[in-house]
Amino acid sequence: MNLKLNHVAFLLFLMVVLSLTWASMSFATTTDDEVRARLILDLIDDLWRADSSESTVTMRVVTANYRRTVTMQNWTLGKNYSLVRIVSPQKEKGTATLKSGNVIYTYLPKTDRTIRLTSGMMMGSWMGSHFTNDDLVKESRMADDYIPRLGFEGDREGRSILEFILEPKPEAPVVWGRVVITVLAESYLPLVSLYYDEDLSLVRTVTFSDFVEMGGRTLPARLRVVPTEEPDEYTELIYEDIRFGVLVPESFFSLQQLRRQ
Amino acid sequence: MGFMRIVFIAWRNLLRNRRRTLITAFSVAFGVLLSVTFTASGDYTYTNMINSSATMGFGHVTIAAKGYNDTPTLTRRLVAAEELRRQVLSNHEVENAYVRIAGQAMFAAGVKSIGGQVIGVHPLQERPEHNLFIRSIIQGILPADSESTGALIGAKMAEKLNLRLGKKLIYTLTDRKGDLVSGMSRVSGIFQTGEDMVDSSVVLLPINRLRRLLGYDAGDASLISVLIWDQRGADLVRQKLIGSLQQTGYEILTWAETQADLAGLIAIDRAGNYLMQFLVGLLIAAGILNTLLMSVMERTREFGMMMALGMSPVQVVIMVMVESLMIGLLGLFLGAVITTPWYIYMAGTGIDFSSQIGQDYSTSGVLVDPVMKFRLFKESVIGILAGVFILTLLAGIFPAIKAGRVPPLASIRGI
Amino acid sequence: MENLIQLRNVTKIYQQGKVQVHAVQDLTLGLALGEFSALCGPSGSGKTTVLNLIGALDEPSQGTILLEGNDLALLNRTQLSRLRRDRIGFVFQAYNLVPVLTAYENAEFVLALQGVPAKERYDRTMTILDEVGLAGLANRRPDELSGGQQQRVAIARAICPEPAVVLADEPTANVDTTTADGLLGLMEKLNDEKRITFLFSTHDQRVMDRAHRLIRLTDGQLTGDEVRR
Amino acid sequence: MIGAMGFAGFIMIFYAALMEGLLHTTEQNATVMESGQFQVHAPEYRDDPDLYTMITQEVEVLNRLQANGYQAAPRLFGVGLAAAHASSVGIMLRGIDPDRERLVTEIHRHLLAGKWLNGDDPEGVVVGRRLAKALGLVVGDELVVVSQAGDGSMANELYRVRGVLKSINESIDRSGVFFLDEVFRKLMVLPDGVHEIAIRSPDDTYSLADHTQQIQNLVPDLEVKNWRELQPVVARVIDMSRYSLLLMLVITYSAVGILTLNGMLMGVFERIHEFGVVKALGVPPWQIFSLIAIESFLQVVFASIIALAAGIPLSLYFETHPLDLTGLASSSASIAGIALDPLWYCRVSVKAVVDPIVVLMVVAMLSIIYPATKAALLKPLAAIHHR
Repeated sequence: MNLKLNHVAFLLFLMVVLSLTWASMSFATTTDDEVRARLILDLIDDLWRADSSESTVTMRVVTANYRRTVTMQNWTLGKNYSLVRIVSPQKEKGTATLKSGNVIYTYLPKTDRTIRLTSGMMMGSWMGSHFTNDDLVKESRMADDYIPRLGFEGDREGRSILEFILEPKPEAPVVWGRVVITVLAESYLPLVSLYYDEDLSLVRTVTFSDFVEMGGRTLPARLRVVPTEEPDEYTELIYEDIRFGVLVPESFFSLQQLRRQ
Repeated sequence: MGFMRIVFIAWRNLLRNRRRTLITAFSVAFGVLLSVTFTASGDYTYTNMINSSATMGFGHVTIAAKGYNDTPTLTRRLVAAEELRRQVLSNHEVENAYVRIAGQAMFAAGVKSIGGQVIGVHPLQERPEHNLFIRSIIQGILPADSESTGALIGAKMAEKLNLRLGKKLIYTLTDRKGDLVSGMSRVSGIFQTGEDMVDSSVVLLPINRLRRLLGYDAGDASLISVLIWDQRGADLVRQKLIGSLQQTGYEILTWAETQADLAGLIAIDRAGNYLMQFLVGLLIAAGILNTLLMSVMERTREFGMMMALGMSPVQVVIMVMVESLMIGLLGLFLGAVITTPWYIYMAGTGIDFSSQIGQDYSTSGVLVDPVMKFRLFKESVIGILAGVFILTLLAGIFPAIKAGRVPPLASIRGI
Repeated sequence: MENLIQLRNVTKIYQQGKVQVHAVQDLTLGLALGEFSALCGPSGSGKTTVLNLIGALDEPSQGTILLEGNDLALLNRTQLSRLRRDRIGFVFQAYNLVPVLTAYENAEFVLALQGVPAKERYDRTMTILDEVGLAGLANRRPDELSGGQQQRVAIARAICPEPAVVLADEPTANVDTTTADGLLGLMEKLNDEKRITFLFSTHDQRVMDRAHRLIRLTDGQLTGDEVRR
Repeated sequence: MIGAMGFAGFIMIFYAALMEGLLHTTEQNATVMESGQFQVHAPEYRDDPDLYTMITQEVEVLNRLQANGYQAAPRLFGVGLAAAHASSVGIMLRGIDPDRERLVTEIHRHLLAGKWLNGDDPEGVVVGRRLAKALGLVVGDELVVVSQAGDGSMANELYRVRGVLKSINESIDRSGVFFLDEVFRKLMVLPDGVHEIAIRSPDDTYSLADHTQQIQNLVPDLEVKNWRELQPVVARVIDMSRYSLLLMLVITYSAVGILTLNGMLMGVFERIHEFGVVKALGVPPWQIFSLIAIESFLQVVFASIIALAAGIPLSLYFETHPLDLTGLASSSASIAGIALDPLWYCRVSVKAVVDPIVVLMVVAMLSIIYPATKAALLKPLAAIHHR
């Protein structure tokens, strides 16, 4: 039987996490609200991810059993390609994850092996963080799977905000019952996103902070995920550096490239 | 001297010491009872196990894509399975056949997830008697049709994933090309077989939705589960199907191959059963031998005299053998008399061990009811009859030869 | 008269433990058709041995035995068995009836062995039973018959197949005087009417008195051969 | 007569020893193959087998158990992924101490190919049968194991398949990968603690429950379970087999009883004539009765001696030279997911030897009551003429 496979490191959390939230929901449906919501979300998406990007990110994970800090480099091309390579700690240096369409590979330099992700590993923790591998894979489908609407528009805690509510489509294969995203009204920068299960209980919270200018844009440099069940634990992502529009060819996202140190 | 006369004298000899004959015959009868008890509980239990396991998805005979039995992945497809099924159904030994998709999948709800087995079925074709999971439904129903979003899941999985009727279940599997794909269903029913392993891993989904998700063509599947009227015919049906089916690229296996552990268990249990029966048979044969030997020694003079009168040793041997056989036949008859009520009771009511044993009772992952019941196959009956016959024959040989060796002289010198 | 039975220099030695017993020594004897003779002598004189040898139940250590001109030594077991069945009748001291068979069935036993058809068998057996005076007791078992009656059944059994010779080993040993007389009378009558040859072994004076020829044996040797009638 | 009874007794002893052996083997398979008779875990481990829910101060716990006569083997578990030949499968990593494990279970004897773990070969791992098949592994092949270590890092290491196990149980067959405990600790970054301690009791003198209690007293803060609690389904299968085998045994004993009765009846009745003569000589009825009783008793004693002389050596032979039924089970056989050893051993227990003899004696003595009484009360004349 399948085991609950934690811990296979993959990819490109960045892309996932971000696009989970700001995926460009590209196809058309009805209401004015929805149209507006999509427009705004598209803007946000553009803000984060141009046609291509290159970034350096530090991940800090705090759990009841360990704390760890990992620094990695990340490249993206469109929605289909991304590559993450660990820079430190030394022990894991060179470990890389490639996402190409629907297929995900992990390269393990220590054993010089490349492993392809299978369905049994989907719900495992990614890199010992609070993300699952499934989080990484699902992103491209977010656009197809949710219907956004504007839930609130106005002032909250002294800031003018917009709150979008994303409801899954009836037959969408997604685990969340609802996702609520709050953005600043004037800049569309994200503040917080809340993930609910089907019974509409809060399951995890992602907060965005440290708005700085990077790669020519203003972005939240810090992102923190807190599981509702373990409020003392979290995973934090800190952008050290990001550049957009870098020239990375499609061939960069290949198995050969994955193995290259 | 005609054979009938020898039989006649033998019969009279048996009547001479009725008590002894009767007691000996009774020990044979007891042997019959014992043999029936051993064999019939085996016949019942094995059939029950095999049929139960057959209704867990693979049938008595399985037609699957080549290599599927060794590595049951969804990348192995049985092309045009629906057409194959039609051909299979034209065999009169076949009770029914089901086209199914079966493979590994990851099931998730909320933040919880669990690995398991997905089985794609045609809800409208499935019949409870051929599908353990449908028989075991404790809540709700099987998905309405092969396009429905429903899912039938095990009670243990429902518990682990915190699912109720109507709740969303996400499943992720590897499609025909090996890519990861996900689908969504809503729980339409919950089953409970009593075995945790099954109840926490199996999910039944409508086959057409799975096909689309996996990129299968309309007639494709993983396997055809063939249910036959009598599980003993599995090998025969397999041979017949191999001979009659067109197309290639598939393998046909019997339950003994798809459920090798169960087949092994049954083979070993059966061997043990035979050994035990053999030992009891030896005992009974010893009893018959003892009786006959005693009666032969008593009659030494008589045999001598008969041979003095011109009866040949061979005729004497035959006479004693016939006596032995008659004891055997009488024993069989008495055996039938005492065994029939016992068998009728055991075939109908049986002995319920459930007070000694808890509820979630299973063997080799196949549920078995905790009632010891009987069932006797025709060949088992013939086996028992032949066994008793051979036994009495064997038991008779030594005393008979001893009788035949008596020198005619002994008679004249006697008393 | 040609000899029905011919014993030529017959010797029979038994090994009894470490001792060799000379049961019969160099016996030469002829027996003619229709004789009514008795072998007599004390216990251990070799009477029974001689009957056994003549009845093809035993083989001599030396010498030749001819029955109707056939050398018994040249016959195999099956042939001997057949010879006994067809040509020799036995009457034993202890009757030796088959206990599970009726008087009739005992009497027809040898006929049945010979494979005589049922109808003929019945006729012949019933005739003989009638002659021995047992017609009314045909359906009784041996244990329902008196000693004399049992011996009559035995005689009937012996003569039914019309043998060349009836060998009778101490036929009167187990019965009272009256019965013995009756039995001897019966056998005499059968000898007389049917020309059946009888050879007795006996130390019973009544038998010796009525025998037509007395052959005396002492320690396995012929010590007297006296023809009375 | 003596011969027949002796034979019956002999068969019964062999039969009983086979039965005992069967039950014992099944029980052994349930415990000795893998699980051990008892297991100790941290209290919540069994509900939620978390990598961090461990038994701490394991050295102290192990020593305490051993000081009280229990053999104890520490075990470590983790989940991960094994990859070989371009495919990968989810696995259960099992870290064990082969020296201690050997004293508790006999898994080291159930290898299909290759060798069991050895301290001299830290890179060698032993894998389950189906896992080997799924990954196409043979002895000597390389295997990459990937997991999340205790410190959250990516654990990955290259190993070499040292051995492939025979069928043990569903979980091990499909996903078990065995490591030396220190190798496991290094890979998984778990410097101390264990997840499980498997225990074997020194003897069978105490009941399972007593042992469980005794172990519980030794480790009051930990959860102690015996194999019946750990594997309730197997326990039930064994119970069920026990009941049905018992039924079979009763029926078999009855058959033997009838045979003995038969023999004794015949034996006495045949000698009624003789008893009549003795009685005519003036022996009183009670003496005749005792004579028969004593004679019969002596007969049974002789028969028992024959039975023991033949039955025990044969059973002992099959205790060390089992009937090998491997050929019958093409690949494997299992009960409730626990592999069945297709070797059928006899087990010469006191029960298996004494029960048949007792049955034989009781039946024999009961069965002479009627004929002996009859002989004792017979009128001398009738007896002499009896048949």
